[in-house]
Amino acid sequence: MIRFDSVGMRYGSGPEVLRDITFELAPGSFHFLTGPSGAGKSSLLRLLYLAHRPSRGLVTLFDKDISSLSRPELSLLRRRIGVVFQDFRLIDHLSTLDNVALPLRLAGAREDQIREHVSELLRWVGLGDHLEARPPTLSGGQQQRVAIARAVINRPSLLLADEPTGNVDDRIGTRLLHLFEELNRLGTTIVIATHNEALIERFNHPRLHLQGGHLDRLPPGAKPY
Amino acid sequence: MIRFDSVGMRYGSGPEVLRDITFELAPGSFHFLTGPSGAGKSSLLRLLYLAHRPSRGLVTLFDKDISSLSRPELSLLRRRIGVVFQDFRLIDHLSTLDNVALPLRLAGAREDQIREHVSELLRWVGLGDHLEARPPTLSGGQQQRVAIARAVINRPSLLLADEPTGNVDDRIGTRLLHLFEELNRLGTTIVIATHNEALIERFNHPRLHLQGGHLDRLPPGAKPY
Amino acid sequence: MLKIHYDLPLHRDSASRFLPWITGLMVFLGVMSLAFALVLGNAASSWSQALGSSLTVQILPLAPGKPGQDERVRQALDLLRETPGVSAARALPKSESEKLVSPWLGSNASLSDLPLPTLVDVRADGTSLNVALLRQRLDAEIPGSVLDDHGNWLGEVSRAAVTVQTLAFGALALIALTAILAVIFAVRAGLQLNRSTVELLHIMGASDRYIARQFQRSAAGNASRGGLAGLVLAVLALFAAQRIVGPQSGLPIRLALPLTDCLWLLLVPLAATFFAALTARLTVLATLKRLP
Amino acid sequence: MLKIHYDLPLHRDSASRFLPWITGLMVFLGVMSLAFALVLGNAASSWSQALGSSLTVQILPLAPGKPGQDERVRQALDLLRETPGVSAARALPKSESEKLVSPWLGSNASLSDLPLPTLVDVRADGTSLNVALLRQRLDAEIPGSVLDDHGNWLGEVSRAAVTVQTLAFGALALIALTAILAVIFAVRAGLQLNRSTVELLHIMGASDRYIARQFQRSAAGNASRGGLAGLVLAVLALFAAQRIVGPQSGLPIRLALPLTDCLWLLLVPLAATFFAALTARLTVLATLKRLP
Ligand SMILES: Nc1ncnc2c1ncn2[C@@H]1O[C@H](COP(=O)(O)OP(=O)(O)OP(=O)(O)O)[C@@H](O)[C@H]1O
Ligand SMILES: Nc1ncnc2c1ncn2[C@@H]1O[C@H](COP(=O)(O)OP(=O)(O)OP(=O)(O)O)[C@@H](O)[C@H]1O
Ligand SMILES: [Mg+2]
Ligand SMILES: [Mg+2]
Repeated sequence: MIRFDSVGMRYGSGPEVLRDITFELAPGSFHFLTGPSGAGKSSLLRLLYLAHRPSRGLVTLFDKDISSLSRPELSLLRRRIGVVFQDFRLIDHLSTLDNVALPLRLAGAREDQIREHVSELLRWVGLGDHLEARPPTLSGGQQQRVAIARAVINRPSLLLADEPTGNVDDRIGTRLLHLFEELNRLGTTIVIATHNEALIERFNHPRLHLQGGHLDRLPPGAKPY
Repeated sequence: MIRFDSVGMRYGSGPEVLRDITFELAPGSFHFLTGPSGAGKSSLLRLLYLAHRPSRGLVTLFDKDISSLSRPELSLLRRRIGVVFQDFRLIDHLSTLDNVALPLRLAGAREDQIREHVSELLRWVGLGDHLEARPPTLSGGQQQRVAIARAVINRPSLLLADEPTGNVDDRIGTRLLHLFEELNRLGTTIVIATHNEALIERFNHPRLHLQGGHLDRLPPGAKPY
Repeated sequence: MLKIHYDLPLHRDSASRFLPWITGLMVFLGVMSLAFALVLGNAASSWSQALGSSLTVQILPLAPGKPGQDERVRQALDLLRETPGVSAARALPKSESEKLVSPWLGSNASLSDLPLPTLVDVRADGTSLNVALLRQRLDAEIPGSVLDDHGNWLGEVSRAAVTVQTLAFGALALIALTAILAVIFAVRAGLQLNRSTVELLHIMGASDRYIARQFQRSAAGNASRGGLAGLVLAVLALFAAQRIVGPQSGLPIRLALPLTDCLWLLLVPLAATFFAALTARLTVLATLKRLP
Repeated sequence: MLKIHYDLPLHRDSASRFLPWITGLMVFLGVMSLAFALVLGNAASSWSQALGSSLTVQILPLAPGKPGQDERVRQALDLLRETPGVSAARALPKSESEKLVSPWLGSNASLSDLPLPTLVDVRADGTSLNVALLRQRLDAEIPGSVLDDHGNWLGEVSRAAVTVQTLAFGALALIALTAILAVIFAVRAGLQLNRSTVELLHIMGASDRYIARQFQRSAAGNASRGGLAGLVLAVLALFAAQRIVGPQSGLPIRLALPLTDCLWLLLVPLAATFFAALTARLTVLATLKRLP
C-alpha cells in the first residue's frame, strides 16, 4: 500500500526535515503517527497526500512508484486519498454542506445524492444544525468536524488525518475515532498524526514515531520514551 | 476583577449562545473554562477580551462597567489583556519575531529592548531557531507557541487562552502551563479554555463549565458529569 | 445578463467582489475613449471632405495675341482632371464670374465690357491633393492661371483633423491597453487570495483543466457583469455628452455614431471578459504547474 | 523615492503588491489624458487666435449723391471698434485695394479709373465676436458695406477647436475620475484582506488613529511608488509621441507643453497618493467603527 525507501525531504533549500525514512504500511492497516512538535509529522503526511515531492528516495503508493506517474494519473490517485488538514483548510465562502460535498462534486456525483449523503454525515458528527453555516461562523471544534466529514465523505482508500481531535473534547474525539475504525473495517488504510496520548492508549493501534528526522515503528501500547 | 451579571450573547440575529451568565473571578485567580465543542467557550472569551458586546446584562472588568467606557479607555484596557486565539491569528507576512513584538510596539517600547526580550521568550518556548521564519512555514505546534509568546510578552493583567495546547504534545503543554502559572504568581488573572482533561487534572485549578448556554463553577478536581 | 454555470460556487468569494468594479470602470473608460476617437475620426473625415472640396483656379484674361481664354480653360481642366486627389473640376459660366466680381466693383460698373477671368471650381478629396505641386504645374503650363486654395485653410484644417484623429486613436490604444492590464492585475490579485483554494482542489485530485475552468468561468462571469455595467454607464454618459455638445449647440462635431461604430463599442466588454478569463486560466495553470 | 517610516511592516503583505501596479497604470492614464487635453487646449487657442483675426469689411463706392466714401468708412470704423469681440479695425490704403482687385481683372485694366471699394481689416479675438449680429448692424447702418468672414471658416474652425478642447477636457475628467475610483477600489480590496489584521490590532488595544495611520502610510507608500513609475512611463510615452507627431511632421499641433502645464502633470501622482491614503484611512476607520 505505502512504501518509503530511504526518503528525505526538505523545504526549499532549508535543512532536511525528514532523513532516510524507510517503512511499509499494509493495506487496511491503522497507524498513529506521533512525535514532538516540529518533528515532521505534517511533512510526512504531505509526502503521502502528494502535496510535496521527496528530495530523495522512493515513495510507492497503491503499488505505484509515484515519481513515474503522469499528472492525470496522479490526479486519479489523489481522489482516493482523504485528508484532514491540521489547519482544516475549509473554503470560507462555501457553506458547510458545499465544503463537505467538494470531493463528491469532483468525482461527478449526482446533486440529489450529494445533498442527502452529506447532510446525513454532518448530522452524525453533530453538525445537523449548521448545514448552511459558513466556516468562519463555526466554533473551532465544529470546523474540525467539517474537515473530517469532507475527508471521509467518499470512502477514500487511504485516510490521512493531521491532529484531527486537537479542538474537540474526549467524548467527540472518541466518536470520531470510532468513525475512522469503521472506515478501516471497510478497507481504508488509516494514518493519524496526533499528540493525544489518551486516545492512543484507548485505541490500540501500532504507532509510527518521528524524532530527529527518523522514524521508529512501535507496536500497539508501547511508549517511545 | 471580572464580574458577569446575567449576561446574554448572540451573533447577529441568531439564537443566544450564552444565556444568563453570572459569575465573578477574583484578581490573581486561575481558572479552566471547559464545555463541549460549540458550548460557547470562545464566545465567552470574546466578551472578556472586548471583541464582542453582550446582548444583555452587565460585564465588569478591572472594576469598570465596560459599557460605560469611552473608546480610548477601552483601548487602554485591551492593552492589559493578553489573548491566545484558538486559530492563532498570526500575521502571515511578519516574522515570528515581529509577530511576538506587536504588543510591545503598541505599548511604545524601545526597539533594542524589544529584540532582546522577544528572542529570549521565543527561545524559552523552543523557537530560538525560528526567529525570522514566517508563520506559514512553521508547524502547527510552533505557530501555537508563537501565539502564546505574543500573549504573554508584556505581562498582561489578564490572560485569556483558547485551547492553547491543542497542537502540542503533553510535554510542551505542561511546560506552557508552567509558564502560565509563573505569570499567575506574578499577579496575572488567568482563564484557559481547554478540552484537555489530562492537563486539567494535573494542574489543580477551579473550573468554569459551560453547557447549554449556562455556566457552572466547579472546585479544583471536580468533574462536570 | 449572462448566466454561467458553475460547478463550484467559487464566484462568491470576496476577491470576486472587486473584479466587477475594476472591470466596470475599465470598460467604461475603454468605451468612452473608443467613442471619443470614433467621433473625432468621423468629424475629421467630414471636415476634410467639406473643406478639401473648395479650390478655385482663375484663368485670367491675357493680352490679345496670347493663347485664347477658352483654349487655356480646356488645358487647365485636362491638367486638373489627371491630378491625383482631384475628384472633379468644372468651369463656371460667365454669369457666376460676374456675380463674384460685382461686389468688388460696385453694381454700377458695366461688367460686360470688362475682360473677366474664368473661374474653375475644383473638388479635391480629403488630404491627398498636393496643393503646392499643383500650383507649380499650373504656373508652368497655363500662363495667367491663379490657384486659390482659400487661404490654405482647407489643407491645414483637414491635416489638423487628421492629427487630432491620430492622437485620439493613439490615446485610445493606450487607454485600452491600460484598461486590459488593470483587469489582468485585478484577476491576478483575486487569484492570489484563492491560491489556497487552487492548492486544495489540486490535492483533492481535481485535474488542472477542471480547476482552471472553474476559475476561468468565475472570472468571466465577474468581468462580464462588471463590463455590462460599465457599458451601460458609458452609453448613458455618451447620451449626456450628446445633450451638451449636441447639434443644437451649432458645433461642427456630431456626437452621433453610425450603427457600425456602435458595434465596435460592444467589443470593449467582450474583450475585457475574454482577457479576464484568459488571465484566470493562465494564472491558475501557472500556479498548478509549480505543484507536484 | 519617497521614504516612509512604518511602525509596523504592514507594507509587505500580498495585497500591497497589487496596489502599486493599479496606481501606476492609472497615473499613466491620468498623465497621458491630461497631457493630451492640455496639448489640444493649447492648439485650439492658438488656432482661434490665428483664425479669428481675419475679417474684412468692404465699403463699396455708391452712386454720386449718396454719402461719401470716406464718411462711411469712418462710420464703419466707429461701429466696429465699439463692437464686443473686435480687437482692432483699420482701413487699408488704396494701393492694397488695387493689389487685391488686380487678379480679378487682369493686370492690363486701368485701375485708377475704376471706383474701387475701400477695405477695412478687422481683427477679432477668438470666438467672442458675433458675426451674424455684426453683419446685421453693418447692413442697417452703413449702406454699401459687405462683411466678408472668409467663407465663415474662422468661426467654424475655432469653434471646432473649442469643441475638441471641451471634449478632451470632458474625457480627461472622466478618465481622472475613473482612475481615482480604480485606486480607491484597489485600496479597499487590499484592506478587505487585511480586515483580520485590523481587528487583531484593535483587540490588542491599538487606538483607532494608530491603526488608521499604519494602513494609511502603507497605502500612501504603495501608491506613491506606483504613481512615480506611472509618471515616468507617461513622460517617456509623451516623448515618443512627440517624435511621431513632432514639428518636423509639419502638423499644426505642437506636442510640446509649457513648463507650467508640465507641473499640472506632477499633480496626477500626488492626487493618486492622496486618494489612496484617504481611502485607506476612511476604510479602516469604517471597519473599526463596527467593532465594539
Ligand atoms: N512550508 C514550510 N516551509 C519551510 N519550513 C517548513 C514548512 N512547513 C514546515 N516547516 C518546518 O519543518 C519542520 C517540521 O514541520 P511539520 O509541520 O512537519 O512538524 P509537525 O511534526 O507536524 O509539528 P506539529 O506537531 O507542531 O504540527 C518544522 O521545523 C517547520 O518549521
Ligand atoms: N462568528 C459567528 N457567527 C455566528 N455564529 C457563531 C460565530 N462564532 C461562533 N458561532 C456559534 O456559536 C456557538 C458557540 O461557538 P464557540 O466558538 O463559542 O464554541 P466553543 O465552546 O469555543 O467550541 P469549541 O470547543 O469547538 O471551540 C457555536 O454554535 C457556533 O456555531
Ligand atoms: Mg503538524
Ligand atoms: Mg472555541
